Amino acid sequence: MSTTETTTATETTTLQKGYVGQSVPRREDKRLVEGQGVFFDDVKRHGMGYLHFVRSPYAHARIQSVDVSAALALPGVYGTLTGDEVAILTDPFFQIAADPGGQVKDYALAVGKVRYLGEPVAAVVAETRELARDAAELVEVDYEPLEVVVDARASLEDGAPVLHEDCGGNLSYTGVWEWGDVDGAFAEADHVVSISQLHFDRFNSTPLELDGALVEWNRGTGQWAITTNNQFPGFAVIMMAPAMRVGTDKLRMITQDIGGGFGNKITSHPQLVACCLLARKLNRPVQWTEWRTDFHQSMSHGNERWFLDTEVAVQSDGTMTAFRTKAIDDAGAYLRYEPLGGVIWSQVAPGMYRWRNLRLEFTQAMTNKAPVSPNRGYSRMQHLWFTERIIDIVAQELGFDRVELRKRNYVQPEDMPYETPNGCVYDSGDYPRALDLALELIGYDTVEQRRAEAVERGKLLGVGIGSTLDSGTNNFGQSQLLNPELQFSGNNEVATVKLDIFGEIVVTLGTTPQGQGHETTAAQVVADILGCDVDLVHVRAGHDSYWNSHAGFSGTYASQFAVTGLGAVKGAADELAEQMKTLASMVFQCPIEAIELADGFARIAENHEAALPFMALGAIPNANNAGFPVDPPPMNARFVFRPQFDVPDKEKKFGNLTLTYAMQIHACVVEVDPETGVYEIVDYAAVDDCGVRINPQIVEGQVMGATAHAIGAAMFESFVYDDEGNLLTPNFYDYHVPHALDMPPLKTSSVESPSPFTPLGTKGMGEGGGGGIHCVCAALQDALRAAGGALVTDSHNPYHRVWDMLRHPERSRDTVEVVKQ
Amino acid sequence: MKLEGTKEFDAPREVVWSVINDPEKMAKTMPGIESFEIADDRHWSAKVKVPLGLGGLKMSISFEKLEERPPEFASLRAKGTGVGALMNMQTAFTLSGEGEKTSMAWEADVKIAGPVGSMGQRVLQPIVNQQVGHVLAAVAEQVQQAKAAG
Amino acid sequence: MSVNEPITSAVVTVTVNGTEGEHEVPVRRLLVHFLRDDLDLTGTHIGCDTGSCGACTVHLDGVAVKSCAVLAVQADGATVMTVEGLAGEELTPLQRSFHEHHGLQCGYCTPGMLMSASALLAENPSPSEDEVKVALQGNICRCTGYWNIVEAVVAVGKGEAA
Amino acid sequence: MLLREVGYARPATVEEALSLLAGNDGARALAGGQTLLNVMKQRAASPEVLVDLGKLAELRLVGVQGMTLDIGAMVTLSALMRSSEVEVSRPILAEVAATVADVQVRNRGTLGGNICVNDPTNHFPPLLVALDATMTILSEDGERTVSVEDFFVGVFETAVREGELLTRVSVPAGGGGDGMSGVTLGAHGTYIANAAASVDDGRWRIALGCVAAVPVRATLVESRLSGVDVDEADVRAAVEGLGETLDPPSDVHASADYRRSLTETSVVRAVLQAAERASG
Repeated sequence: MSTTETTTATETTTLQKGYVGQSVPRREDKRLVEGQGVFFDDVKRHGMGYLHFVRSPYAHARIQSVDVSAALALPGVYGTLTGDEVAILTDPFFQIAADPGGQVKDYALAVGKVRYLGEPVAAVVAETRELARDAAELVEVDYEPLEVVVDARASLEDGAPVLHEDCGGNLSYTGVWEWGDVDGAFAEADHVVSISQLHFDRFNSTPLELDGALVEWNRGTGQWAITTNNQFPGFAVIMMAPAMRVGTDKLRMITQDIGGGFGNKITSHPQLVACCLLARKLNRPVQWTEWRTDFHQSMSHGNERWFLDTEVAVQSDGTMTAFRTKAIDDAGAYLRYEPLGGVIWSQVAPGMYRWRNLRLEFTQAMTNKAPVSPNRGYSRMQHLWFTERIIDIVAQELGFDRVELRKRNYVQPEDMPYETPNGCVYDSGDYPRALDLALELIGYDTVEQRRAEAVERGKLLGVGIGSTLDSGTNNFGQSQLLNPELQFSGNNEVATVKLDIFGEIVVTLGTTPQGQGHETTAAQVVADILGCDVDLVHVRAGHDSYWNSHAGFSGTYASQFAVTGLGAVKGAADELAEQMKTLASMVFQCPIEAIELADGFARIAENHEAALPFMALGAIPNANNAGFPVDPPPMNARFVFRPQFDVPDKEKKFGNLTLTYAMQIHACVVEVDPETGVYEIVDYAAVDDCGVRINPQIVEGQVMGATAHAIGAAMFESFVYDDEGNLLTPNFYDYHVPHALDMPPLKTSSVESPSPFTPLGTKGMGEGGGGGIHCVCAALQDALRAAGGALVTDSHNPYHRVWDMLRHPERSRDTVEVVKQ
Repeated sequence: MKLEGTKEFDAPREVVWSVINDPEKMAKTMPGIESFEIADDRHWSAKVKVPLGLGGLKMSISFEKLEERPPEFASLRAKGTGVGALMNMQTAFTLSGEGEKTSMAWEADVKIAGPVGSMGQRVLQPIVNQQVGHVLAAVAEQVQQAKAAG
Repeated sequence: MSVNEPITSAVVTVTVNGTEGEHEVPVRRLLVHFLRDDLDLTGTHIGCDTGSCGACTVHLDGVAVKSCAVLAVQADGATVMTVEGLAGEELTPLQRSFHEHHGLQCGYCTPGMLMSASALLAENPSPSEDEVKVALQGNICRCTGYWNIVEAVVAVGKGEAA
Repeated sequence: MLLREVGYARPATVEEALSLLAGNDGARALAGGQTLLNVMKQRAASPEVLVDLGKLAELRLVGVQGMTLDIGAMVTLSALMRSSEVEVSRPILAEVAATVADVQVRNRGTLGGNICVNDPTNHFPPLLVALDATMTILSEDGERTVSVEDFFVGVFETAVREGELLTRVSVPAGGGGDGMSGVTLGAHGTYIANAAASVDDGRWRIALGCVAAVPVRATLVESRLSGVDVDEADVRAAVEGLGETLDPPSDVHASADYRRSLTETSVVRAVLQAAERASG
């Protein structure tokens, strides 16, 4: 029996029927199932040396000295790099933050101090991988250990150890985000519920392929070719080039296949700089492969966040009018992409609800833990989890039905497009309907009966809902809300589509896919526009910034390919279609309007005998162009897609921060063993609405992947530190990710509400917004109602935490109070 | 990793004190000790090969006496480095009891980092607990010898 | 083929994907590094450093093993099959089924999944869903949530792959 | 990944293996390597010489001699699962083998390796204590047998001394009923707590994993259950207070208290399973 049922309810779409909307099997697959993918670590160069980083065993220490002499003396060692050299050869990385965070000095290697365990302190390059590691062990570093702080709340207190002295403390950013009349709403509220502390835990998506690069230095041109798996090369070069005191074109970023990214491969620029410096210093290709324990200890954790002193204003009919809270976000030791997390959440400030009055004090702290980076659902996931927690805690404390409370407060389909209190525009969607679908899939109407059956078996059964948004296509102008000096706004992506000499259509993208099937979906869109077989369209695999399809925001991140990437593809294909028709009209000496593109021909619509095959069209400008009175069109179109955005109002923190809002509703049923706290998800449903689906199978795959990450984060995955800053889950021994046997049965379904704002009616998707994390939390809380009524206040609930909640329900109950009955 | 416990000895407090404050006697209680060197009465060092069964873990450990109030309290710090491990320990002993009975309350805060640390707590904690057990048993033996030697 | 005195490097004779060859390897080199770095068979991947993820799964004398937990010198005299050895002129039904059921996204775990699944199918040509999950328990995938992978393998057993 | 330099030998006979183990400082037997090589990858330990037991076919035999089931130290967990002798004479061994890690690890990992590593979370140390196993250890000086009680010394440490080799694990064939229960980190994952129980003719042996460097016998529970025709209430009463007698580690997956509680539950479930099988 299949575990996946798909009940698809498809709304009308605005597109012609063709390849778009069909589950065309992916063209990436053939090479990948044959082991012929090209990942960065598969590429070799003559004479290349292998780099190994010497990493700090301390979470916070002053570096007294670094002695590389023994390493250099080992036969087969090509050279080393230390922080002192880096401090001379480079400038600190540009900081997104205004002060105080703007004062952080971040380099490719630790300079003067280490601030988290695993921080690279020196690098060694040698003839073989094994030898490089041998030599790294011989580098002698003398450390003076310093006091450590791992709790973001404690790090902001007076007297806490300070990571970056230049910042004058551990604060990177703080700001008050307030919209509507919050105080008024609380004054008029029938009920006020207070929740003293909620915690969103630290984890990441742990892509299976780790970071790395092969860096080649071209001594003649002064350029580096960087074959890597960085998923946002546009951002990487903006970070790297100024630090290295070169122009961005000196850094050629190349990727083909990437083994998963999920945002975690955006911030590898410090290590890439170290590779570049060594490639130049040693005048030989330098290869760096990160290993699992290195990655867990040092790279790309997701943002951990506390929500303190939350208050919620509720009317007696269940209408939610306001909330206020203090969020403390934990950035870890350096600000590699932060404090952007301090604004990204506000894309979904009211969640899926019609809250009009919001106040959130957002504070971000630095701690002696690995630096955070974007992680699937980046910053919105934390906030959406928070809004969902509010709903379920309020429902339980005030006695509302969770489903009814949601439906009452959801933004309704007739409100769309809906402007949130902070000026974001939810483009389309039918949340109540999606919720009904999800509940139907898990058999919500039979839950009470199943609960009774479970009790017979000694189990506590609970059902939970997680409803979340997946906002896509950032307005980078949001960064100015954090730092008014920044000169970033809007967004863009590029594609080129050309018709080659023998009639082949070649598409080049600016994106860096990590499994999202861009080669397939781009071909579907192009084939429909050009009226040809999808197999005639060749989409180049991978990314190379030396191709002309590349812009400042190029990359694959933040749920935007279906909008920006395919918007660019569509724009370029439309332009090429125009060129092809123009050329055909020149040949047939007829008006361009008379030409149609169909069945692989440019032909006169009224007379299919008058038809030029694509091969002829391709050949004319390229190889057979004599005799034309005017230049034939070049059969080559480059298009930059630019979504329409304004710079947000910095005073009011108001404006549209993202273009589309996909949505997912997750629902699940759990069974808890009250004796052990061990629980199992026995039923799970995910309903997705991302507007027009170019390739439903790929969309469903993204929903499944987001679900798996959510289940892992809810049950198993956590980066746990001890007080000394040791990571206690530094690899797959203790950081358990779900395996095949851990996965529950899954049912998926979808709604299709086309976006009115995008060229194809699509919405970016794939992040899932952590809906699954919340539905597990909510199901646990529901299950525990019969056993003391503990409230779930943490996003991560391993068995031991559930056991604690069973034993001490009062501990969480005491954090919640109905202050105005 | 914080550990604590109480160990009872059938010996007068002075005898126990003389053992736990004698670096040379204490050296004999260390698992896998290979060499030992006294710098001064507050500082000494040792080379050990902790028997972990997979070839042992070689470490150089330096000790520093932090505080002593004879015959009831002593604390010391140990810092060990080895390829594959980095160990920091702070430990304190409080002696009490009358006549032939001495009770030693001890506590230790042990921190282990480096590749050995990445093997996980499930392995490390039992190892540390067990090594502590060995040390305490060896201390008891030293106390008995000291008592016998009078 | 016994080695009576400790050595630190050896000449091994291994048949990889049907081709026998002699190679000098340091004793400490793991089979996975030997395949990837020495033989350029880069289809076999590495996703962890603890023997947990299964991306490096190959068949050693017909049995699925993690090539990161075997020394290259231990493969002396053995037959190794990697993902590159699965398909001939055409993809195998298993490979096609992964393609048709969208059993891969980034494709990084895929070679290991295919090797584990093919070892299962060789022993048990029509496995149940649970049997497939047990067989794939040693292979981590971070993209798909396993559902489509399991479906793809079950489908091969039912003869549903084209 | 990336091991330190290490020596390697692959003896053709047990005698050669013993001479290699005896003749090389820091030599360590390499069985399936599913733990040892991973430890070496972390460079948390680095033997000087690995003596690969892979070619010693005589260590891969399973047989029943009278009332004893003999299992060669190099029998893989996959072979254990498939062995008809095991299935007939002590099926719990195959059942437990089937829940260790995953197929690939079971294909290489051996019974001898699993117990010689004696990771406190490993499956077989507590199980073999419950089954009252006997270990046969060989050296150039001859063969000796060690009771399971004396076999486990510490993490990665057993009664097998330098120059010695574990060749065989023997358990009584038949027995009354066996059970093993515990809580793992994910299905077939690392144990957080466990207990193994075996009953024969009213006499119980119960062993606990994950609470100390070596398996711990729950002797008090054993004696409370002795001779009793148990039902769940009896077992729960017998297990009462067991947790307080333990000093388990506290780690990221379980506090000491939680581990105490899980251990008690595991004992209850393992005992009930064993009792059911003994009566069935």
